[in-house]
Amino acid sequence: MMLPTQPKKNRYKTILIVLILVAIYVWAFAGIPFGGIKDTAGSVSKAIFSGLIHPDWSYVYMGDGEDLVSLLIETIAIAFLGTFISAVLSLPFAFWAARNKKNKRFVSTTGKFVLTAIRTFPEIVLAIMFIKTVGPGSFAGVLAVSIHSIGMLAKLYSEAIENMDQGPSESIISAGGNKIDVLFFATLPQLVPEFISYTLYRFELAVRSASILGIVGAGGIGTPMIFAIDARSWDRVGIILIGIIVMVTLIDFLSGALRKKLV
Amino acid sequence: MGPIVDKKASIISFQNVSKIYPNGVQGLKDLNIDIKQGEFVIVVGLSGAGKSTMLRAINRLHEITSGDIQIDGKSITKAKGKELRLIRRDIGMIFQSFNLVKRSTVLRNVLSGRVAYHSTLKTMFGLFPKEDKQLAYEALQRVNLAEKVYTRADELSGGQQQRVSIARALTQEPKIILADEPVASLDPVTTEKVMDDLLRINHELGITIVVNLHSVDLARQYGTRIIGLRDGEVVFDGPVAKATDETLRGIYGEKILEEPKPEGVTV
Amino acid sequence: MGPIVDKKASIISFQNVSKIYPNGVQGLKDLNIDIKQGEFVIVVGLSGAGKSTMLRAINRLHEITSGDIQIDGKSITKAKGKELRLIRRDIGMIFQSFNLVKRSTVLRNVLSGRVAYHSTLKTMFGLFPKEDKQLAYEALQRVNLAEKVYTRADELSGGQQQRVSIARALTQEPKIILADEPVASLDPVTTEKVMDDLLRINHELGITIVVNLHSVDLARQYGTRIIGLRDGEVVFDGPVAKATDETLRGIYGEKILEEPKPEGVTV
Amino acid sequence: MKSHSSALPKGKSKVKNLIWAILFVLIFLYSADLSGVQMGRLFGNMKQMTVILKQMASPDWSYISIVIQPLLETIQMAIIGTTFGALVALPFSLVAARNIVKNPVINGVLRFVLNIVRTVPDLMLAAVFVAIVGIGPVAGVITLSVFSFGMISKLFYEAIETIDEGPVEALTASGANKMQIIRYAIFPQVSSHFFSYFLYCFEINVRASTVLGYIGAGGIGIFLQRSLSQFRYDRTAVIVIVIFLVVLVIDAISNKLRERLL
Amino acid sequence: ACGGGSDSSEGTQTDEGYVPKTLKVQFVPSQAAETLEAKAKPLEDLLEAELDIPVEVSVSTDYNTIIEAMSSEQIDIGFLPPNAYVLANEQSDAKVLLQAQRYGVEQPGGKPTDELVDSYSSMIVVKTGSDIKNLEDLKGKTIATQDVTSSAGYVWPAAEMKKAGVDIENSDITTVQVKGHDQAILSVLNGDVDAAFVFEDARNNVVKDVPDIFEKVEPMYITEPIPNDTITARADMSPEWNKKIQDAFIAIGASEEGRQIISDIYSHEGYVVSDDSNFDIVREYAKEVGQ
Ligand SMILES: Nc1ncnc2c1ncn2[C@@H]1O[C@H](COP(=O)(O)OP(=O)(O)OP(=O)(O)O)[C@@H](O)[C@H]1O
Ligand SMILES: Nc1ncnc2c1ncn2[C@@H]1O[C@H](COP(=O)(O)OP(=O)(O)OP(=O)(O)O)[C@@H](O)[C@H]1O
Ligand SMILES: [Mg+2]
Ligand SMILES: [Mg+2]
Repeated sequence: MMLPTQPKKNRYKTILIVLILVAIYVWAFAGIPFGGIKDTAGSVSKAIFSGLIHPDWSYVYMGDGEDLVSLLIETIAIAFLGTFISAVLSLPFAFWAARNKKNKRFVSTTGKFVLTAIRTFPEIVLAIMFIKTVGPGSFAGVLAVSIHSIGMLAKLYSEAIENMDQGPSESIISAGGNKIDVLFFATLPQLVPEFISYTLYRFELAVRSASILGIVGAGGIGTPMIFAIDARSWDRVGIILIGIIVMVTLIDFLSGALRKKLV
Repeated sequence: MGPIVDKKASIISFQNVSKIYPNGVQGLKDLNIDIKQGEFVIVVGLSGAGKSTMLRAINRLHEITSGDIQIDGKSITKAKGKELRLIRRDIGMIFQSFNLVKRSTVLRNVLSGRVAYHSTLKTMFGLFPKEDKQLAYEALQRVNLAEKVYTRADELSGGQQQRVSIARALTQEPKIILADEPVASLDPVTTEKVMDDLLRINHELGITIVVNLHSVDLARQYGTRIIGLRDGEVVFDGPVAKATDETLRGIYGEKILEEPKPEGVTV
Repeated sequence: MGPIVDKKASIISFQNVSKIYPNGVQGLKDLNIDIKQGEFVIVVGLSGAGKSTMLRAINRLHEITSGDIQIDGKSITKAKGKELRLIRRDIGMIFQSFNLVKRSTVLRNVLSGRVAYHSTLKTMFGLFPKEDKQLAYEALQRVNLAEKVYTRADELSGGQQQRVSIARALTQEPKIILADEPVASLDPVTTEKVMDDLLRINHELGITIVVNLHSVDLARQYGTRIIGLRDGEVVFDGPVAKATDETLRGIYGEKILEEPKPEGVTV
Repeated sequence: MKSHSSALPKGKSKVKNLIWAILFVLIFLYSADLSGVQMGRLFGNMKQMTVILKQMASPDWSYISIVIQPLLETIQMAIIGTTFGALVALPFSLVAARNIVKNPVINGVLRFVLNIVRTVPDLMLAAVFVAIVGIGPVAGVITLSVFSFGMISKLFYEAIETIDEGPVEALTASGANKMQIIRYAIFPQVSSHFFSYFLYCFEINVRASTVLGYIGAGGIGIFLQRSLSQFRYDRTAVIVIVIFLVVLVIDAISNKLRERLL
Repeated sequence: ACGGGSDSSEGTQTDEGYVPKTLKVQFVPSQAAETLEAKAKPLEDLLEAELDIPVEVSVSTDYNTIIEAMSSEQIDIGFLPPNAYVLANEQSDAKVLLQAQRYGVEQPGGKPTDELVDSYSSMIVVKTGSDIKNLEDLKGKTIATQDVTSSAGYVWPAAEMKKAGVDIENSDITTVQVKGHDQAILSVLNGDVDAAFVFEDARNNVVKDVPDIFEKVEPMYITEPIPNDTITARADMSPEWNKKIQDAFIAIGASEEGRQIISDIYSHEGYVVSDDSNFDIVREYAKEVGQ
């Protein structure tokens, strides 16, 4: 017996989609005027790199509480708090938005809609709103970071939920467990590694959301970095970068250990 | 001691139940089945006949398309919220694919069978009473897995995982046990042990048991009643004694049950 | 036609093979086994005895701790890169847990058994020759799944998934087939069909077959040789005829093989 | 069957977990203290929060005609930037994933490189690329590419590390080589992840307000900043709404594509 | 401002106005600064010494937030660029107390003079030897600007061009908005644009990266003076405290040690009392360019 061909309608739709994609790319490339390399490329990038490899070591520790080390610690504290709050707040949103058997399509669609709205709402406007409420400073930064992060975290969480093996949840349901039992005995244990990695990723983003923290006057490493870039003090930028890289690598290392412990 | 079968009480009752999967496959076709308390029912049928579908309809792990299923007189089809959960608490399930949380320990997996007995708050923090843990441990002993109690589920062999899943259902102390091929991955010794256990709790505690099985021998050995499914329809329903080779042929198609061995091999 | 057993060629050879899992569990203990080309070997043992571990050592899905395993005279333990892949291409495997890509179609899953026959470039674009597809389709027909060829693997029943996994191994056209409980989730009819198929390819093509089974009946019915494992050690190895109830008792422990039925049920 | 019910043996000591928990709480409290958390102020002053929202509630619809062009430009740059970034991210994340390349040195080095890439602030990338290719969309596209590359590769290699190993085994057993295993066992399992990271990143790039503005590449971000610096929240609202619509369209397309292609 | 009598840990409302118990100051970098430090502590210490109450200083990179925070009474004192002051005054009636002083700039050469002034200028730069010699020549050209609200990076040059009959909106001029005066200079150097609006003399920001920038890019036009950065108080601050704060800043600028600090960190050399009328010019120019 010969292999039957795959149902046709699939194929036409796929071709149509491919055509649309091609059209989109043609359009996108048409909008970008590609040019050559500039005369200044040499001297400016040389200046930048030489600044980066001759970092301003004196900035590392000055003892006035506004040096690299203190600011990095402050940054971590803000990011930690913001990420933690947002991770907790993201959980209900994620379950709201996840499309699975139990969730009606309408429910998850509204959930996704709300998340999209949160994501689209500019971080800076959130920051302004929180500054008006609690005044400038780290707290406003924490709030802005945590609310804004919900949009991303909950979306990633909800996709993890959608991709999850439903088996263990079924076993809890069949034992008469309610939604929360399912959450704690089937869903979370399965999703822990993914949630952790998204959360840590988000933590890292929060650490690096320098600009936004700078804007709200939240302290942290963001403001001096922006100033240094604006003033083209590449040696200062260099040392700040090294600081952040060391910090992010440490976080990565710790998170790896954490994952191993929990997974 | 014979099984305690109360002729009147019908503990599971299918009324015109049909199920069509979203992709159009007809899982169940107009089932009408009454299972009495204390029965030991074995469901047989070809792979894909709808056995798992039928079992999963009983505790409403998936919705049926039409009809009604009653558990102990209460419609599970219409039940909601707490009511539904209480009905389910009385139905233990052993899954074909085990459905363990691979990353959790064996004990935690088994204990999760008890969640419906406790307040959400308590279970959230994993605070199960000592007795529950002891219960779970005894169930593990029963399936010969006592020494793996703190092992992570993903470090177990296939049969060991199957047994964890059985222990979980036992720990739930249900009135009904649904078992989806509970012995598929087990060796004959453990198979007998498990089937004997099911039989014993059926006898001693009067727990109603519905088991999907592939082995006709086992079906004959343990069941009080056999239900044969084919393409989602009941093609046989009666006491084991009546399930002749003839009827089994009906269930499994034209193939003869005890076909002569293929050429060339002598045992 | 009887099985073509060339007495000299030893196609799989275990030499002092031991395997200890990272968590300290001893999976295999000093195995010395020679399997000749064309044999139909059945491995039996309690759940957790090390059957899967032994099978997975053959095609080096996991590393053994000590000893050497030779396939057709070549040490797979020492093979590397392309050499290793070519050895593996000749060994088809049917997994206890199916190991399908749930999101892919049945056809794709089956076809994936053929990748080692083609250049990387071709397979990257999913360009399998017509003959391969036909081969895959025939294998699906053989396991009675022709109509599910374009279904996604996660929409299949347990037994159906098992059969996809069998079709994949057949499509690979190997010299050896390793099967880890290939019929655990199958109904008797499909079980017979699958075992008959294995037997037929064993006879007609001389393919060596090593199967883990739980059913002693099946073992007796199909095997030419039985290997009994217990706690990672070989406790029996011989032709089926020699596998008396006594030896089986040795394999499965004190439990008697054909224990009297539990009280209360008559068949 | 004799049921010799012995008591449950003790499990591993929970002390370690307790220490972890305490540590966590301490860090939390320290952070809260350092950040000057004042819940009272947040709730006491709640109405200040609504001031801006109220102004945003009556959008200046006439502004749409002005922002449409920059929005389209942004989309064009985002499409190209994300695509390049994702294309480079693909091989990188495969090699960085510990379950594909089992050499800790290679994984480690690659991850370190990725860390650096992700750490470099986009402002600085912008400064470098402006020096190289001049101000304008090209510098913007390159900056977006680098950003997308860093983000997608990290998320992607972690997704790869959480796949079901079963199919990998199956392919290994049939003699497939690494590329074939990736293609047939890994990619089908993670393609939906890859896809959503791609789209998620695309979305971020569309929203990316600052970086394109730094380098004169135009785009909607400049208009967002302008509306804020002029306190025209009614215009901010319009920008938020058009971006929201674009994101909704992206979401819809992505869902359709996901159903179709996966 | 909400009526008198309310009491909080931060300050008290009296009939005279607001009396701070903790003074909250926010600093936003000047557009015209060449180097800045994102430091709050030094100013905090200086002010605490003068005022005898706790001072909290924060540094922000965007003046929108400072204005919003002042209007919601979260900030008492703000360091604002001139255009931002005008907006703050419009939004919440905030009052200018002082203006910062800096050294003037000498052309050609772009080096600082030793004269303290409370204003700065904007300039239009072109490539050395460019055929753009006057504002008329800018017609049909491409110009790099800052945000349209920026005084030096847009408003001043655009307004003066308009007065000279070159409407930046309708003279076939293409504007490219960039962030940062350094980027503007570089884009002229690279030939990406024909001219750029920058503060005088922004070339100093780039000289580290392109040492011969003074030879390659030259000012073509220098605008009228723009008032320097302000120190602005929230609207309801009591007159007594306004005075105290003015005195404190002036004292800091006058003391050797204080001046050194504000100079190093904020590029300020001293402070002079200012008046809202100094900023009418800002309003006028803004109107000129249609804002
Ligand atoms: N990944 C692993 N890590 C640690 N121990 C393991 C792992 N896989 C199996 N084991 C242990 O090794 C022993 C042998 O397991 P194996 O899977 O070979 O058993 P089996 O004979 O196939 O059993 P079954 O019939 O239940 O499938 C068991 O005790 C099991 O718990
Ligand atoms: N989620 C699903 N979506 C679509 N079709 C399904 C789904 N699950 C099962 N089916 C189909 O429904 C039919 C009955 O499946 P079911 O799982 O009940 O079979 P079964 O009798 O349990 O078989 P097995 O013995 O192989 O486990 C099969 O044809 C199967 O392909
Ligand atoms: Mg089934
Ligand atoms: Mg096994």
